[in-house]
Amino acid sequence: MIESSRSRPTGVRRRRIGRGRVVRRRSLWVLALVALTLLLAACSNGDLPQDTFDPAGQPAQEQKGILIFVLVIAALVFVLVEGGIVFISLRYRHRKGQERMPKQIHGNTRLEVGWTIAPAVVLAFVMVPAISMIWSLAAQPPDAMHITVKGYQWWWGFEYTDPDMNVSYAENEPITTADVMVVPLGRTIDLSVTAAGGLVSGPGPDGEPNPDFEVIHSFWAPRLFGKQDAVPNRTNHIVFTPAETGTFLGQCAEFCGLQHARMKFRIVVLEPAAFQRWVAEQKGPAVEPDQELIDHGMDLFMNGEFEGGQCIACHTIGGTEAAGAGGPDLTHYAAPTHECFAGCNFETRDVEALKAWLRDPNAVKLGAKMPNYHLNDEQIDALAAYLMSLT
Amino acid sequence: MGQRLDEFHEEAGERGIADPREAHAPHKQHPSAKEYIRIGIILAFLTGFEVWLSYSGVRDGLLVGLLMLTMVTKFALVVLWFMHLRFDDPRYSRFFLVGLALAACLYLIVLLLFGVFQD
Amino acid sequence: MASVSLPGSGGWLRRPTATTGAWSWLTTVDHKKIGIMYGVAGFLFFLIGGLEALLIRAQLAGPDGTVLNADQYNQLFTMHGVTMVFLFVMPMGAAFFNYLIPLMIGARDVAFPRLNAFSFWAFSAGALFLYSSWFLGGAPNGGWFGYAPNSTTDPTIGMSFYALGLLITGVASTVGAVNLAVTVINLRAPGMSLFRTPVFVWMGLVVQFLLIFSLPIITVALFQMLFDRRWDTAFFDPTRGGDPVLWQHMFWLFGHPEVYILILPAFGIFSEVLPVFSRKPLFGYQFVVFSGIAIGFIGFGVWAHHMFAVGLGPVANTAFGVSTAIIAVPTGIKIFNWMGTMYGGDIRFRSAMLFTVGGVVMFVIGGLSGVTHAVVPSDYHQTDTYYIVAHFHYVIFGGGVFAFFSGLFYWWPKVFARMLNERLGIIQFWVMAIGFNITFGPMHILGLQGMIRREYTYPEGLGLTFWNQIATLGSLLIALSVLIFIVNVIWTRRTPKGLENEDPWDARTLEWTTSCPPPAYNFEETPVVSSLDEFWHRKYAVDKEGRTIRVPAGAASASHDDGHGAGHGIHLPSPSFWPLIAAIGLPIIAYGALWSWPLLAAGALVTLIGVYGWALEPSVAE
Amino acid sequence: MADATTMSPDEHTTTGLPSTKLAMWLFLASETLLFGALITAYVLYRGASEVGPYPADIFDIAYTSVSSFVLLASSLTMVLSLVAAEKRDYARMRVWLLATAFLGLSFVGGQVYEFTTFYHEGLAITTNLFGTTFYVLTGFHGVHVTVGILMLLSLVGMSWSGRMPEDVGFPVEMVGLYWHFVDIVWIVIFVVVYLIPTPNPG
Ligand code: HEA
Ligand code: HEA
Ligand code: CUA
Ligand SMILES: [Cu+2]
Repeated sequence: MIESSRSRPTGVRRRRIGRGRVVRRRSLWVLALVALTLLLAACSNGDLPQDTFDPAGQPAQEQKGILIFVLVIAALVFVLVEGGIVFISLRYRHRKGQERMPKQIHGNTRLEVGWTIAPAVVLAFVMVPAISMIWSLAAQPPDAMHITVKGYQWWWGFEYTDPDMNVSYAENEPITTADVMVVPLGRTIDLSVTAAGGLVSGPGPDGEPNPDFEVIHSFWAPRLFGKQDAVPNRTNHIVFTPAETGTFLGQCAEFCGLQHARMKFRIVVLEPAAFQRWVAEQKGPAVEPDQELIDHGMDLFMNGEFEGGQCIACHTIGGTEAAGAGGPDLTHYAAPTHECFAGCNFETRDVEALKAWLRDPNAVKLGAKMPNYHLNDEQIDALAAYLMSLT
Repeated sequence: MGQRLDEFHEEAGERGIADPREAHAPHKQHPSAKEYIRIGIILAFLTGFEVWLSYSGVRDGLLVGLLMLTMVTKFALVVLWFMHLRFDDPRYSRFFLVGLALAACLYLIVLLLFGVFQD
Repeated sequence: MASVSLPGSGGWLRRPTATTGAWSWLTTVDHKKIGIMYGVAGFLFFLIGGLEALLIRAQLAGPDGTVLNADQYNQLFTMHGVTMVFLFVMPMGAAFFNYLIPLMIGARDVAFPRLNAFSFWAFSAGALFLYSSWFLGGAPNGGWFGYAPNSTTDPTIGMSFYALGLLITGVASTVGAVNLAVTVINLRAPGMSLFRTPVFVWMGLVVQFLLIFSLPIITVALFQMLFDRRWDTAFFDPTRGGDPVLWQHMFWLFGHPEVYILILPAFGIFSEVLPVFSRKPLFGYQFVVFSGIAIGFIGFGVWAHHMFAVGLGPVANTAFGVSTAIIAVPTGIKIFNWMGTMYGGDIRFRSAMLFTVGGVVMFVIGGLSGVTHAVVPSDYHQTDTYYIVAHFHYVIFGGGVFAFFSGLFYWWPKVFARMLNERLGIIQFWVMAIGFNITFGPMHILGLQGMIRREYTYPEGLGLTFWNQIATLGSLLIALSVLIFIVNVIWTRRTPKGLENEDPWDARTLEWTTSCPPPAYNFEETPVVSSLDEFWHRKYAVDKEGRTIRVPAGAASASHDDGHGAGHGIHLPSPSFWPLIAAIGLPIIAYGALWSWPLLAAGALVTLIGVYGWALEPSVAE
Repeated sequence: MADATTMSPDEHTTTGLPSTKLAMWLFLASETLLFGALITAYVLYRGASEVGPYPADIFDIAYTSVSSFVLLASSLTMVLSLVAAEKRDYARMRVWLLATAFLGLSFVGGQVYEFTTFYHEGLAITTNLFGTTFYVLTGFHGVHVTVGILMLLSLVGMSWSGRMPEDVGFPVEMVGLYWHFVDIVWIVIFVVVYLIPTPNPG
């Protein structure tokens, strides 16, 4: 290698800066400037509610750290390798009118050994912290709070399975919410992520397989934790500790059919005291109707037989006869923390959105599993009123 | 530098599968009918032993071990004699073995990942 | 099987003889014609897959896009991935291998010429079958990775087309792989030891072995998917105890070797173009070869890095994270040797070289992001986001597609006896390089900002709009660059055929010792090879002072022939239409599997007739 | 099914190995991974069926043992036909080839009978994981045997009509390789599927 560079005719080294060079240099500057502007634009982009670079707790914080660590190393390799290629390209490019035959070099074993070992060392350096973090992330602390996360096509359900989180109106029933998971600040939480459906637990009571069917989803709240897949009949764990109060966005990351894009959820982190109040509210049954319209809505909900079926076939409303499974639990549908519904695509406070949903779920969310019951305006108003009363 | 590399190539060419001498090496003889029949009898015997084993009521672990042993033996006998790998050019065996080894390794790992052998 | 002495063996079994016209293409068994057909088919599917990509980008150009609905989007991104992987890059690789391998090793054709024709027709049949789904109930919509049970239970027929279509192209690839592997092993010219074959041939050999060993795995998986869908078996059905994770293992057991099947042809092209345009031999030839083999082997042991978030447990994630990291080492060896090749060279940046150097630069970016996925804890965030989309477009497009364009510019004069326009080529390169980076560079950022893959829309509030717009803009630039290439091809077709110099690049390998285009029989006389870079050594020698000097003309071109009047007495396989017939039966079987048993039987009969005609036809035309 | 020019082992190749034989071995190596995958699915789901019938309920080991002997015997007749072919004793070669095809047919017939019996005892391909993996694995094997029978009969037909190439031993050897491969797959299936007992769940 060294020989070959020495053997280059000496004249080549002196560079004449011709027109082509200037143009090239200028265009490089322009490119760099454009890149810079774009980057600045990216930073001033403002709100990025799913930014992995803006963690709000563990392990997102730690994961950001290791990502930056490996990115820095990658950047170093990048600069070395790409810089080398660009340098060689410029330095040894053919120049007009200078015929020369490069020295025919076939290889150099010492170099080969070098550039086999060097990357291996770099990689070992990267993988050691990576492996240790694989194990630390897999650890399940004994004192954590437990929530089971279930993926449905296309929304998320949450069950608070710790014994002190059972509801008051039924035995051994956990607090169950949909679309929004509420957790206390600073508490370590152990999520059991799975898909709804599948075999309940081995063969059913009479050996019958569970007809419930569900596909694979993946649970991810970028500012709080990385993803784990929600696989039927399997349970994965995510252990996380929120470090900020507020609302954090997340969404299903594994392709799961038509509305994969809109299978979202929110995590509301409350101060511990506020969380305790929330728990107390959630333990209670649904509120009783106190207006005629609401009462009518409840009646429709419980007894209405529509084209296509009944509400209670799929929905549960705690403390009432509605105990369906497969659809979201609506007991505290209108609670302040239940910010959004139907895969968090609609704001709960937006009653018009609820009405549009009731009119034809498929029109606002193509493929939604809830059928169109062909409700009339009067029925829709009553049902909406009832649901909005379920604080 | 370049010199030595060329030598390397020469050597690789000669030892490698382009060896001209090997190309005209005489075909090793396939076994005779008698030998085939002998192998056939051993195979039949082993199969009989397998069936007997499965009725014999030996302990599960032992049963599986012995069955695996006879299975592999039968497999080897057919491949080596009936398919002539024992008599043919070793390169055929190499290709086949790569496939076999790959299959064994990959699928064993898959089964391990599912925890099939955990009990 | 051959007929020795069958009286009147003509009749309906007589072999076709046409050498020009459409019929000659339909019945050809010439590896060069088949290679060209693979190339044309692959490029057409590149345009179609690109069009699908443009629709994807149009939909994502802004929040709440309304160009497509969810259903259309899912079909489009699935077909985009399937098309690009199975109907563009794979046949394009096959095109280069088919055309070049026999020429590079000094053979007259591949080992089984009719089988080669069958591969191509089966591929075409499978591709058309897949695309017919658009008109017969909807295209596949479960992603190119087809995760069960979503794919096995989707009520539309699309994923059945996916399973059957890929089974057919899989048959084509398996057969073609065996054929090419045997060709490399068995049909080399005298003196052409394996270690004198160009690296392109080596990479070809490794690819064929990867195909031979990985395709059976996806074949079984596709059958299982098909059976689950059509005959209600329980392989991936969780309600009956089936485990959908089995599909994932099977798919990625194939899928990861598959991505090296996609990239190794590119590595081969890089390794041919770099020495020629640097006027230096490839640096560390045997290290480049061995690292290619190593990549092939290690590539079988990393599949679960696509499944880090599935919950295989820390042991598995550690093991596969490490094996994934290891694969960067042999790849790095290649990159460094390419740099070593350029170092001290006399580098001529013709279009072919630009695309190669650009391709290496882009590939390294993709490779480095690949290594960041191997860091499992951070992959928990990256997986299934646009960060991954950025990764694999950098490796496949940046590495693979750039390499193909490089190869097209490099070998175009060999194949068509015309030079592609250099100026247009250079413009195309820069437009494509810039467009490519504007398209896929921002996707790294989008992924880290929380944009998931395979979503047909995103709301305003996520702050993803800006970079998506940039990416869409970039995709238009890529389209422009592809158009420039098409213009170049059309332009070139209007220039007169024939080259002033049949060795326009001062090349090093055997395919340039014959005329452009090569005669049907490739070489007038079977070349005798005495070194690596044979052609170079025929042209250049080292004088006493160790300088490389040109051997007097005549010696170098001794083996050239004009392709006219020569070649008498060379026995070439005759054309045959049976491979085409055997291939036509396959999609009929597949339609039958979808709809009717009699149709299936009819298709099987057609294939059987094709096979028997094939076996019984005389070995030469009368 | 290969090209005429390569059906002869005498043809000159770089390695001196006939291309067709090399191709056949590469193909068989590939098939190893194919059957490996099918067997893996069976093993993975051993004992995972949610409802019966389970293997122990319906397997008839004695019956299948006979089938296994039949297939094993067919391998022997196959090599005997090769011996005859290499000695250019065409009549004897055809007899052994026909014997092989007949044994193969008996095996497939036995399998069809076995499938129908199982089906009547309540095991459909959709019933449970056992049915699914069992039928698909053994079905694939059965299809391979059937293709092999077709090839054997074609050999006999070609020999009768005088369409065999000069070196008759070679095509017989090629078909034989395929046939023995199908046999070794059965050797594995017989042990893994039939003989190693699967505990009934519950
Ligand atoms: C051409 C195809 C191709 C190639 C060559 C690669 C190459 C690599 N890929 Fe990629 N990959 C894909 C195509 C490809 N990939 C596709 C299509 C997917 C997505 C599939 C889907 O989900 O749809 C994917 C997904 C994918 C994942 C899964 C991500 C996820 O879904 O979570 C991972 C994880 O580890 C990964 C890793 C790698 C690695 C480590 C390499 C390595 O081989 C790269 C090695 C190269 C280098 C590292 C650069 C050069 C080396 C040096 C300059 C030496 C010095 C370097 C160091 C010291 C680091 N890839
Ligand atoms: C070889 C592989 C390959 C190639 C070359 C490309 C090329 C491109 N891909 Fe590719 N892509 C994949 C393989 C590839 N892709 C795979 C495997 C997936 C994953 C799928 C899945 O998740 O299942 C994917 C997914 C994917 C996505 C993510 C979709 C999603 O997750 O929702 C996106 C989004 O932007 C995208 C964009 C593009 C673009 C803009 C190009 C461009 O570079 C295309 C450039 C080409 C053109 C622009 C063609 C030019 C056309 C004309 C000039 C006109 C045509 C004229 C006629 C037809 C007459 N691709
Ligand atoms: Cu659920 Cu995507
Ligand atoms: Cu991979």
